[in-house]
Amino acid sequence: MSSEIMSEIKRDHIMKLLADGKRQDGRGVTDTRKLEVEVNCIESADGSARIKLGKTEVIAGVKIIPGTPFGDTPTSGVLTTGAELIPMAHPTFESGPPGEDAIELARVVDRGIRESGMVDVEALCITPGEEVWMCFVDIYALNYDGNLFDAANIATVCALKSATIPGEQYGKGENKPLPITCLPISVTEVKVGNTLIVDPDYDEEQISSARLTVTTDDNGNFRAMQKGGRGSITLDELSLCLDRAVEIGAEIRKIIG
Amino acid sequence: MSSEIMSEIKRDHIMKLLADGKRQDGRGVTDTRKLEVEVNCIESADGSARIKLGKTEVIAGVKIIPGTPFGDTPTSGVLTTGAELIPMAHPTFESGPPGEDAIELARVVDRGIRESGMVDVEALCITPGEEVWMCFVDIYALNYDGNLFDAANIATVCALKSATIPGEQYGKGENKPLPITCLPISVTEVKVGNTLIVDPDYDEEQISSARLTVTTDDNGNFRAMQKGGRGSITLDELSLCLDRAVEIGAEIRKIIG
Amino acid sequence: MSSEIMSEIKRDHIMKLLADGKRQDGRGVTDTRKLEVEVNCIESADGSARIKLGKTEVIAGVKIIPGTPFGDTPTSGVLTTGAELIPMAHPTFESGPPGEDAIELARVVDRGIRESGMVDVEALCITPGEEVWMCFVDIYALNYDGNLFDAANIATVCALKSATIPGEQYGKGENKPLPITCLPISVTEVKVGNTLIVDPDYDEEQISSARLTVTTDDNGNFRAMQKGGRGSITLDELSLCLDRAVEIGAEIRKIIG
Amino acid sequence: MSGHTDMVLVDENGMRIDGRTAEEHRHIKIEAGVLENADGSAYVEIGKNKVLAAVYGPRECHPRHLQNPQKAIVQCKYNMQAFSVSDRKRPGPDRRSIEISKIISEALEKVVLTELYPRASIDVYIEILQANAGTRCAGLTAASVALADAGIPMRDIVPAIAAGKADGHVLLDLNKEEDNYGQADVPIAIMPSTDEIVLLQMDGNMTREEFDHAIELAVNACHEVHDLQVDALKRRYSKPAKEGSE
Amino acid sequence: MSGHTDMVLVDENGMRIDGRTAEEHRHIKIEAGVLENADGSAYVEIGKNKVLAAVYGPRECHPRHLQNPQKAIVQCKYNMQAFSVSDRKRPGPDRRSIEISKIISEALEKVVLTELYPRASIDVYIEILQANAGTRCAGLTAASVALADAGIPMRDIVPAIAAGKADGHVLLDLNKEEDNYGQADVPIAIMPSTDEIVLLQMDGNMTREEFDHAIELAVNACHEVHDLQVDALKRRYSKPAKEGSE
Amino acid sequence: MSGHTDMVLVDENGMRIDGRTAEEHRHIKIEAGVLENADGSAYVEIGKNKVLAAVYGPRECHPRHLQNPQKAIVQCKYNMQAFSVSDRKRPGPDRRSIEISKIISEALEKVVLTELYPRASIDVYIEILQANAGTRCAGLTAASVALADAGIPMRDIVPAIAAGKADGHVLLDLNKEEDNYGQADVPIAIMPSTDEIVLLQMDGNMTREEFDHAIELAVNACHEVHDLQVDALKRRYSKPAKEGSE
Repeated sequence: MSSEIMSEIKRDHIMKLLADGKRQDGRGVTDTRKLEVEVNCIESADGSARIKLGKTEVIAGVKIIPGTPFGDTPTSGVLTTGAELIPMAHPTFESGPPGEDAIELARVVDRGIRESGMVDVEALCITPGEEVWMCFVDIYALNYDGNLFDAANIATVCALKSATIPGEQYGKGENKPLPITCLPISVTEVKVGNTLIVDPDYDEEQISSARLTVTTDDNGNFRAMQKGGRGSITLDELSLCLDRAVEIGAEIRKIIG
Repeated sequence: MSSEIMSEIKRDHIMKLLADGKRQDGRGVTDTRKLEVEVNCIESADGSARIKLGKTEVIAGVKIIPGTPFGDTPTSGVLTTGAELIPMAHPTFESGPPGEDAIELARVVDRGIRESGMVDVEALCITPGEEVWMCFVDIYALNYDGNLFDAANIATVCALKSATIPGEQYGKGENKPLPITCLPISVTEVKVGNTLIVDPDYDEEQISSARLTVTTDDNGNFRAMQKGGRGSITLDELSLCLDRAVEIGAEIRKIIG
Repeated sequence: MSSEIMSEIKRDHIMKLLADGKRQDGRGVTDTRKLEVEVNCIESADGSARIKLGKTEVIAGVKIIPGTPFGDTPTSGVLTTGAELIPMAHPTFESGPPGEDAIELARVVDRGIRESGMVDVEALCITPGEEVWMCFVDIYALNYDGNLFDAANIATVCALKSATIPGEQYGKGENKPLPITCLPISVTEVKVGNTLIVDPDYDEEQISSARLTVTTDDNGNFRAMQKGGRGSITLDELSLCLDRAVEIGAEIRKIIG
Repeated sequence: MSGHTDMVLVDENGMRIDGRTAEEHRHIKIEAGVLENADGSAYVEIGKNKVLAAVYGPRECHPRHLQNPQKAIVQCKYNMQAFSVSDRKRPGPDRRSIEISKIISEALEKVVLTELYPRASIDVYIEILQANAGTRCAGLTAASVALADAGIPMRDIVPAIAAGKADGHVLLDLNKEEDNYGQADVPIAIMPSTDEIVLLQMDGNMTREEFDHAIELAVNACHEVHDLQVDALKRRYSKPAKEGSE
Repeated sequence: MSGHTDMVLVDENGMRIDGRTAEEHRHIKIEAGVLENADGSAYVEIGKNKVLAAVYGPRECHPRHLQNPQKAIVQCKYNMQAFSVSDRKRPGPDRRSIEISKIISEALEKVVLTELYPRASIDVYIEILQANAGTRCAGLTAASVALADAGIPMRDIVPAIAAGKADGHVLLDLNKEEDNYGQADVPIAIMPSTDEIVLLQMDGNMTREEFDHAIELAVNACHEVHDLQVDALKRRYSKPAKEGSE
Repeated sequence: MSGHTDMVLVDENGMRIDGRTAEEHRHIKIEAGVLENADGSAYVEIGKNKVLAAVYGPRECHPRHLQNPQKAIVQCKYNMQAFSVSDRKRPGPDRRSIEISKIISEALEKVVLTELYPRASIDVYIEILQANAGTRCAGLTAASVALADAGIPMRDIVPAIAAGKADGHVLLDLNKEEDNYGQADVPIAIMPSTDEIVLLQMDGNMTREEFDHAIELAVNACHEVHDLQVDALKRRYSKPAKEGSE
């Protein structure tokens, strides 16, 4: 059977279920998948987390290294986030430098972390104007079954939360925890037909028209958003997404907090 | 009608006209197209010019930034010229790093500027051996209808001529005009059949066999030349090109001077 | 005749000869091809050698330049080896950055040089922690007829052996010979059928299953090895290769010593 | 969004440093049909932003493996020219411009009737000549006009504008200083006939009330931008055809 | 291999700094079938090394010009994750990983029955999550298990381990300190049914006797690794099938 | 061309620092058929320049989209080896070598009877082993001989040489010092049967009289170079055929 017919059948099946508010794996439209988090699994990293969100699996590692601050922020540490969609994670992922999907993923995660001020970058200053701690987050998709945005966000937040500034390794004082001020959590929904569903799996993403990722902080304030996909969302749908992002974000924050 | 037949017909048409010393747009063989120059159109640049030569349209911008001199020229500023044939300008131009055509274009323009000493690079020294002004010229083709060499040369000369050294922005003294010593002007001709025509348009370039760009300074001395194309030019043709380059160069210099 | 049939015929021919212990060009299985070495053929290099091993031809050049030592070896000079399989050398070689074959070649040659301590890198220190001599070896295949590993090794060893530290050029003391402690020589064999043959030519390499390169020092100790190819070698075959590598390595060392 | 600043960006009378009120956008100038070779083109100024957009297509899709047998794809390339920003930008795409190209492509694909041109590509090139906060919105606004100028059938002409927050106030269409020293930025693009959102990003710090207010400002302003887009196209079609297209 | 050190790596009782004897390998843990999407996968720990391997295929070979009309090709990509080493590794392939990918591909091609799948590619991805000397052997060990987990017919399951020399002693399975301050390293992989060598590298300084001893240690240890590989596969097949493959 | 120097490059007797008169070229050595695998090859020395050229083709044209259904294309790659210059040159093409490759390709395409080989590519590789001012001329001179050695039909064998200006004098064939501290350089290549110019560049500062004189010197010298090219080919054909071509 051709893959096109297959996907047509799958689409019909998912749409029919959604008409009754149900999903392939038995979840309701606002249910997230089971989350498993393993922190500090990588000793060579200064912080790390490997997480599973359903069958989607992501690892994030943090390396913290002394470096030179940017000229316009002489007392601020530097935060950098990269993501790779390695071919291990899905048959459609290819080797090579990050493509637009990986770049968008990294930038959306980065914005949530950065704009929420999760890491107190001012506390990363070693010598003003000369030396600061540079914090590199590297995210790898290990298995892709939808919603890499939230999986990568959670892995990154957990890795940073568990990270240690390796002062002793570099003769820059004693080791101490990376200073964390809050936990920015993203909640991603996609639109299938006219239904918005939370934490989509691969099949749901494939047949969706639009995607919205909303990142909130501990106060339920909005810190980052990104609409994706070739569809549109109405103002009412946007409002619904915002409500859910606050609520579900708070639940996830409790799990990993 | 296939594009090959089209181009065959176009070729015949142009050749027939040239036999009578005429061109598609009514010009004679030594006539340049209408030149329109808008200088300092880009406030974010330290100097800029957007020019039209017939339907060929080019923008050049200058950025002047403090930097480190080369070891062998410790008291000289640095001049760098890049060109991009962006896909906006013509259906055959492709995205990506500059190809051989863009590189040749940038290098020929650069040679004219550099060899004529148009910019007094010694006057760009801030602290000998330590800091000098670096002058970046970036050229973008916006619409390509032949003779990018002269269009890019004129845009660059006009942009440099209008440029200001942004001393205040960098706390390096007051703003002052970029020191200009002369106006190097290139004149490009192509050979169609056995006729040399000045300032070719796209169709004329397409059917030409050889191209010669000759850059002169205010004294009518030669500063740069570049023969291109898969044809040859005779010594007599070369001589004719040199005569015309001096004469037409002086006219253009008057227009932009 | 298709190239596949050609190669089938060639394979049969070579195999038949080998059954009698003979090779296409009349050599025995342990015979190396004629070696011609021209040292210091490139005046712009600080050391150079162009060598022929049968019809395989390789040029290696050394440039020695003051630079900064690595942080973990503040008193050691730096040694870097690169190889290019330029399209001049064989119809199947392509332009572009080094591919996996060129990278493996460079790294195997590099390991032999580096691990044998051929170049006394401690003697390349100019100012501890600040400045050392950096020694760049660049290898180009000029004509490829098999066994680039040994050809590149010999060219590199000869180029280094003939090299001069250009102290005067950089105002860092007088010129002196690059300090050499030993001559690491690699011997490469391939397995055709069940026969191991030394110094394979192109045809022999094409039909071989496995390759083994063994690099020895002046004492007959092992300094580097690399098994390549999609075949296997038995422990007995390994033992035979090691014996031959010591013996043949010593002969080559005498020729170039 | 640095968020931490003592800079006064809105005075006691609610006036912004460039003299605008909170709900005012910068001066906008739109011109259609400004380049000879492109099938469609547009020039847009919003405040000090200067943007060119050009459209080629529908034409054969390269690379081939991106072809969709059911419909055309929209491929947008957003590019900042080297001199468009205060520090020289190194030529070539960076991560930011790749992301912006992607979300603008997606926004445009919603409105173009791509199903009319199976296997084809509609190529949109956005060049930022001068940047001063808001280039992605200016670029998308220009691209929509260029698509219309190219005669490509669309459900709607898409306007885009940002709202944001600076000095504690929700403001329309942030300028460079407000963007640099403000607390939030929300670029948005809509289909004016339905107010459906086709592009939305947000970064910074906003309460729900602030965000709702920002969206309201931006959606209203999008309708104004849309009027200017339509005006530009009307002016374009009342001009004589460009010489090259006779 | 620096070779020059005063560091005591083996004490007077022949004990190594991590408490092993000369002929002992580090703790090894092997698990098969650890990833959902891959056709086969494995996770391997050897001491502090942590390695994932995934197999996709046989599938269509890209790029096309690498297709072999007679048989499948094995394409391995070995990759160190950025945080797997003490200094951050810049993402993307470097010369070392390109070389390792090549020799692992060649080793695996010897054992896979490639002739069963003309024109196909069998793609093997090795990700080093944490590195501590010995990653290429750990990676090849994991890849072999992943290939078996993918149900790809093989002549043998390939184990790999290194022997080496440090502090003047021939040692099995060097750890990071022994690798950094030792005198030789010899990674090796064999087909256990015949002891034929499919991967062999060496660097450092060894006499013939030392080298022969190292090979002996490594070949013996390969058989132990092989037993652990087989165990892992048995455990895998006694587990219920993974959900995705129902 | 720095142009500003107190260096004496021509003495009161008109003698240059390497002992030549203004109208003399450096010692030239040309050898044809120097590489085994290439279809044609040549080695050229001009003073301290050492250059190899190899030709492969006519053969299938890669990449395909460059194929011309009417004729062959000539694709030249000019490359400076890392050790050919006083500072080590980083491997890989830079902007200068891309430009030189382009203009040499164009010059050669004029003389090769490309119409005999539709769709084919004639690939010319120029490797600069040692550089000392004048490599592009030496490279083109070598490439022409290599093309003839490959038996590729040509209208003419192209010689190339530069004239220039240093210390105020018009000089033939500038050496490194004259090039570095001189006032102009004019590389040129001609078809000797007609004196038509197929390659011409100029940079520096020259009056019309100086330029005309330079061209005269260079055209005359081109004929001398051409004689040496023909000599080399004659010697080549009087040698026994290379073993590989039996």
